[in-house]
Amino acid sequence: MKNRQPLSLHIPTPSTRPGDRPDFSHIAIPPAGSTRQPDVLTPGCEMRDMPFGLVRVLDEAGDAVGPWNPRLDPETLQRGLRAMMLTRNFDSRMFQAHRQGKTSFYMTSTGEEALGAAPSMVLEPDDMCFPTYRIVSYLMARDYPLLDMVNQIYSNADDPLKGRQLPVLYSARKYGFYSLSGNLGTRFAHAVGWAMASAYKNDSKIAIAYIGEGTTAEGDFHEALTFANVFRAPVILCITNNQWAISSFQGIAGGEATTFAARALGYGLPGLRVDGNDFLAVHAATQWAAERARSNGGATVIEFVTYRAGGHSTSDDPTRYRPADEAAHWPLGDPIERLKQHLIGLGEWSEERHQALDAELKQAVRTAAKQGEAIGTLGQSKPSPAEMFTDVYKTPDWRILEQRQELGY
Amino acid sequence: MKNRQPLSLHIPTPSTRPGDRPDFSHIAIPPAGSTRQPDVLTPGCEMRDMPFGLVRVLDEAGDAVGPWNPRLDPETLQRGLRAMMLTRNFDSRMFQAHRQGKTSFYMTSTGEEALGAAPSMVLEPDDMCFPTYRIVSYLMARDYPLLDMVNQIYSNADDPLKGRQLPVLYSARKYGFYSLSGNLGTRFAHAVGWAMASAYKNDSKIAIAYIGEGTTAEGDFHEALTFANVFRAPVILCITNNQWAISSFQGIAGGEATTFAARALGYGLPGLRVDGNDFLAVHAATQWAAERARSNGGATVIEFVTYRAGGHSTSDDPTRYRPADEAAHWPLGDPIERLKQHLIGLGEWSEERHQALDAELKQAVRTAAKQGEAIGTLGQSKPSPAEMFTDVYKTPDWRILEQRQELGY
Amino acid sequence: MTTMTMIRAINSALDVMMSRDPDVLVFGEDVGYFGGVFRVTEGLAAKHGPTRCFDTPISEGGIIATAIGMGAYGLRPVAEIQFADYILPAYDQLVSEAARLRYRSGGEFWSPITVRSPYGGGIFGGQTHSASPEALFAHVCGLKTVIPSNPYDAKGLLIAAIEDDDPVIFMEPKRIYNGPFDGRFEQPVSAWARHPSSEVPDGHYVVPLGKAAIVRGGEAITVLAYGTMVHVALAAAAESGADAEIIDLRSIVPLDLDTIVESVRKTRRCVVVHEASRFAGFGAELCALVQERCFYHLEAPIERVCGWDTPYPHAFEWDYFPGPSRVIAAMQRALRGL
Amino acid sequence: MTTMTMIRAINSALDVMMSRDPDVLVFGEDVGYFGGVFRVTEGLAAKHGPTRCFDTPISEGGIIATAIGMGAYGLRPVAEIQFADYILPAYDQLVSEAARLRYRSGGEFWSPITVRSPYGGGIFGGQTHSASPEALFAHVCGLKTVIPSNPYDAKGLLIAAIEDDDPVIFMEPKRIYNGPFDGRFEQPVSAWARHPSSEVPDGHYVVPLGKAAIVRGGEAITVLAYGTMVHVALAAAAESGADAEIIDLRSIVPLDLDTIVESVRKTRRCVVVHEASRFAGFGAELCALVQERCFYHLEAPIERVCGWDTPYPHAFEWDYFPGPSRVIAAMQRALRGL
Ligand SMILES: Cc1ncc(C[n+]2csc(CCOP(=O)(O)OP(=O)(O)O)c2C)c(N)n1
Ligand SMILES: Cc1ncc(C[n+]2csc(CCOP(=O)(O)OP(=O)(O)O)c2C)c(N)n1
Ligand SMILES: [Mg+2]
Ligand SMILES: [Mg+2]
Repeated sequence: MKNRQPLSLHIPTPSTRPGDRPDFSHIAIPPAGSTRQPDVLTPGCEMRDMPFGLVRVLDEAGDAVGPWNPRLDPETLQRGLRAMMLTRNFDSRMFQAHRQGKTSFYMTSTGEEALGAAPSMVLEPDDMCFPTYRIVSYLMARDYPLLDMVNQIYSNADDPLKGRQLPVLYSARKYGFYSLSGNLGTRFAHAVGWAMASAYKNDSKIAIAYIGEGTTAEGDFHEALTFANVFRAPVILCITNNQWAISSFQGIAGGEATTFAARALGYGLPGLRVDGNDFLAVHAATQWAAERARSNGGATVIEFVTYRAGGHSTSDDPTRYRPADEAAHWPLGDPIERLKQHLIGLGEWSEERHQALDAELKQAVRTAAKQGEAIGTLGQSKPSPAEMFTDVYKTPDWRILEQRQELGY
Repeated sequence: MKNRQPLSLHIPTPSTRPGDRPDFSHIAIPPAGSTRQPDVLTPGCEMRDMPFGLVRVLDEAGDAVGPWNPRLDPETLQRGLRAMMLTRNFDSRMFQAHRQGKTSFYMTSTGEEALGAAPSMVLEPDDMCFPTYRIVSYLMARDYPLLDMVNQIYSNADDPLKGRQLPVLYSARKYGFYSLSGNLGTRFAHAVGWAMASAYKNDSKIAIAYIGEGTTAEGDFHEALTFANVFRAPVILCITNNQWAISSFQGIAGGEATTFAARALGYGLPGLRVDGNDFLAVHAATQWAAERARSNGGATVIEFVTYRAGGHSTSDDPTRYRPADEAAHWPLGDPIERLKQHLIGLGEWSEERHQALDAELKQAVRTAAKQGEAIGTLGQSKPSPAEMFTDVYKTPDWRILEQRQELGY
Repeated sequence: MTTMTMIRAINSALDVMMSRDPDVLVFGEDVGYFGGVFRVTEGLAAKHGPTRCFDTPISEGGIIATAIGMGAYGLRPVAEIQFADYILPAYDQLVSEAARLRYRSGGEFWSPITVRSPYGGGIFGGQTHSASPEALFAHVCGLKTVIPSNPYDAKGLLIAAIEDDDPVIFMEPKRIYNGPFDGRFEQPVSAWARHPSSEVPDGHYVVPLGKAAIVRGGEAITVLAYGTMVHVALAAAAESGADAEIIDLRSIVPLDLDTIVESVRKTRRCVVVHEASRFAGFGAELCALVQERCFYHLEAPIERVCGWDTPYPHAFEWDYFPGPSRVIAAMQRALRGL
Repeated sequence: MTTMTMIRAINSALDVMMSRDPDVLVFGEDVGYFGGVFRVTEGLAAKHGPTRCFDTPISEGGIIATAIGMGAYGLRPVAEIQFADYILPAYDQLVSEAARLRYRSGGEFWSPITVRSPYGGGIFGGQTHSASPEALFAHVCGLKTVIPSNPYDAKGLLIAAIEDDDPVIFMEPKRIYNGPFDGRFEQPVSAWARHPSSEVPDGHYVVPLGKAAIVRGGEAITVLAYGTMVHVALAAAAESGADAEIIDLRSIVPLDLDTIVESVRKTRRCVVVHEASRFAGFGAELCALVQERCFYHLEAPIERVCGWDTPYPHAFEWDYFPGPSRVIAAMQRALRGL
């Protein structure tokens, strides 16, 4: 072919790097209340605009506005606030504990506390959450014992997971919280299978699953959406778009060309794009998707637009790849601060009550941490090494019995 | 939760089964010429309607109409017709050869001959096609030697693939045709990598890849689209929606809720839905996508709507799972017949010339088949078993040398 | 009792379990209305209903992942992967999820799934329809791997697998689906009806996982085999007249080491046979264990007869397939020593 | 010559190859601007430009698939998988595509790709950051698998891998990235600077694939090891005073069988050591080969010291990790015989 022009390889690059002024102008943020709310049983093909809106309830003044306002009572809002504040307090204590050498690893969810807290309050005790490592607020909203968490993080003698898992990779069946793993994405379609099972049994339970925007690039994501579509599984599939995947910005995951909520369109599923730092919006969107699922309407994809305010994990230093003050410029603010202001605006909260609650939670976390430390931190205490050999199979075979004996347990 | 209604599991079911009257009313077919043609460099977000149209050029009367008319000269059309007719003749001969025990396996592409033929004429010799097993018309349009094909199908002493591959899993580098494999979907992202390499080198070559609608459910499909989007790879990603994947209809692959072209939307890519039995439409759509790719505009997804008129393979009996006469009711007709009528309408073809060409091609196929048979059919002739041990690595290690010796070669 | 082929026997196991337990369901590519490309699930959808036996998208990863989710819910899913070659897109799900769920959750969740898949060569399937990937499963703690060699075992082992609360890979030697095949490809095909183990009870019974079968007693040499290769080993023993004890492992995890060790300590010689390619294949583990446990009894090196360390090539089916003559040669080497 | 850690040495290999050959490019998760979670690719994007070292989506299957496509085009891509635990989503691409492309296309296409990945335990990474999956690659004909144990080898082997026209899995023992570790976790960490093989040429050189290194000569027993376990074996020999010959395999495919056989025929005893779990691990193949080739020389069963047949559990790092005391015990058993 004559005169073909040379091609060039496009490498997505974030708008800013360390030293630059933070810039979030690429994120489309329509005003609160401006995105429509379709009926929950609207066919997918009539909601193709939804991935390009942004479900927001709290406006700049802190008032709840628009069709998605879930009209929650103050007590519910206060419970949500509490769960988010507990999460943040716990994170900060455990982050410190890692810095003090008490464990090998920790991950915070600072700025993303609404994403687990609100759905946890929407879903029923017998529903199942298939979380990521940043959805601990789901457990916090259900009063999972802090001490059990601390023991898991310290892998000590009382660790409910028997010393087998990295910190924060919880499992809490009784709280409707599925076993976490370090492999990204692999549980996303488990949620679909679990939901299919509920439908198969003509039960009424539904599932909610989370995946990071970075992880949507895995084949697992596509498999989950494919099965959810084909078998109309009663499941809520949430993408937590916190702008970063360790050091790579959301453009590397495909966010330059369209929204992550738009992934839903290829499967004929509804795709909601939601302000993830707006507790009310998160609650309302989850409620909508839950109702759709419970009415046999099948799956919903939700993109929560949020920001990972901290480092990826205790192993990470985000100032190496993004402006140090980027978090402060995040246009959707802080979910705790916004819900607090809303409650104050309603006359149902005050700075004083806020501070009192914060102190109470700090104390609760402190107590649990101390109790956990008394049992032992990583290396100081651990379950019996015999636990290394149990639960590989329901009943161990000769290999496991011999090896356990060889180790002397 | 009180009064939750029981869920039920949805299992997609085709509208008809053996014994039923064929029914294709679920397939939306707008009139020829009614789907718009955007400029090739239109941003993806301005083409979100395209997956729900249907690019068609040939109308019911056989005339070329509308914005997608590629205005090909008669000679080009005749070459396309020839490639399709050659494919059909070859398929029918080789299908017979299998029934006569001359080989272990064969797959026809009856009804889908336009999908390889037209793109093969659009793409340049140094571009690369990453085919499926049903895209042999791509080679036919490039005059790949029929005898080499026959030898491959018979795995005989002259098999260019040295007896290693199942019939029809060709590789033809010199013809811009990448190595096939029996594993579905695994090469789709190879095309993306190949195209990225061209862009990386500032070359001007582009790639085209094919995948069956059934295979779009594999994670590989998603990975390919993700990388194609993120790195704006100069590649054309074609979904051949022939309604069936062995015995399962396109609803099992996700076709109930939306079109396969709509998968593009989640990646911000253009998604064209094209009448796959209309040679002119296939040509025009491929041309459009090729120009976009060559202009550094990145990837295009194309769904070719077509119908698998034959069985899945020689191992299959489609009358077990679909009405025996379904093919005859396929609303988009036969690609050869339609192009023939168009050429006749143009005054550039006739029944007589058609029959003469058909006889000529039949003879060419017959000659090649006979030549191949003279070399030997499966089991009667094969390359030296020494070939079993070469090409595992560029240079064999002791294992391979020892084993070859053990076998006596 | 009914005379059954492997296919009928496996179908019967599924039917029996679906009838007994509403939590058992069957899915995979083409398994629903059509009944599977090898007809193993024929009639199940019609009998038990479309939600109990259904087609899935072509997505092995999705099939296994959803099966794991169903298992966590409390079902006992039986997933078919159309060919063992195509398990690999689901390999991460099997290794990182199914195999570890019980362990990592401290026993809160587990994965009572069964993954059925036709495997092995002998059918001119070329390199993508002939795989024997058992070593890839055996190395993964948390998985069990079962390989029957006849209709009776196939049904009893499959029922045991479905009832098992751990994930089981159930590999079906497709070459012997419709009749025993001993590697003598020039000879007329024989039918299961003439084989004693084609007499299969119609109802529920179990062949326990982890119990090998001594399919031929002998004193001079032990041959370890599974799947199709059990028949090849029997043919090799018959043809050569060697006084071989042939052990059908039936499951490679759990492995019936006692039966193996007892036999080799008696015969003092051992040949290991499998279709999979040799290097780092499961035969290596058998060699390692036998030399470890029977070192002072062994009189000759343990021999391995396996597929070559190449892909499985279409035209060379019988050059690749480890048939009786290669087993005989190995037995002779082992009997000779040195 | 510069004193380098493993990380520096691997970085240097990439830098040298990117400088010499414009067709070499490097990509993977977080490898671009950030320089990789272990800092192995630090500075490469800045020096060679953003299209030559870049971040990819989190999609191991996509990373390897696109690498294969690039390789078919004519490039020499070097892909990083962030942890060896996460290679499995790409396992099908490696087995069904990279390993077979040359073979199935009759030599028309091939896959000159290198896949780098940190592997192994010893860093409290728990079950999803400690994997040693080498056996899964060794069983796949068409792949090569390389595992360096020190900076000098790491650079020379990686250059050889990149220049190789076949797909190479390059497994980097992450526990020794920054200093040699011999399993004595109670002792202070030592630095590469004090190790002779941290003297690394700045430019291009090659350590050929398929040549083992005898890292310690000895007469009484042969120890076969690779990666971190080379250092553990050395510590075990030093601590026990055993007259052990320690062989660092360096690549397990191709395997330097001659060096192994020669050594075992001399010492008559053998211990195989690896971090991966034992059952059907690569150690089994080593046992099988050694008993096959050295049967009449062996005076005791070949011993295996490996990870247990369980996932790698966080709290039990040192109960799981096969440290020097377990190697010593195995050497003693092998030296004693019976
Ligand atoms: C399969 C797999 N690949 C890679 C990793 C390494 N890894 C851990 S977290 C992470 C980034 C995840 O980003 P994202 O999905 O956006 O989630 P986030 O951390 O932002 O919540 C990576 C690459 C992994 N754990 N698993
Ligand atoms: C990974 C993988 N899974 C399953 C199969 C078995 N198989 C071969 S063809 C086929 C159907 C493919 O359907 P589709 O993608 O629609 O392509 P078509 O045959 O219709 O052109 C299946 C399931 C395979 N070859 N590879
Ligand atoms: Mg993220
Ligand atoms: Mg199809």
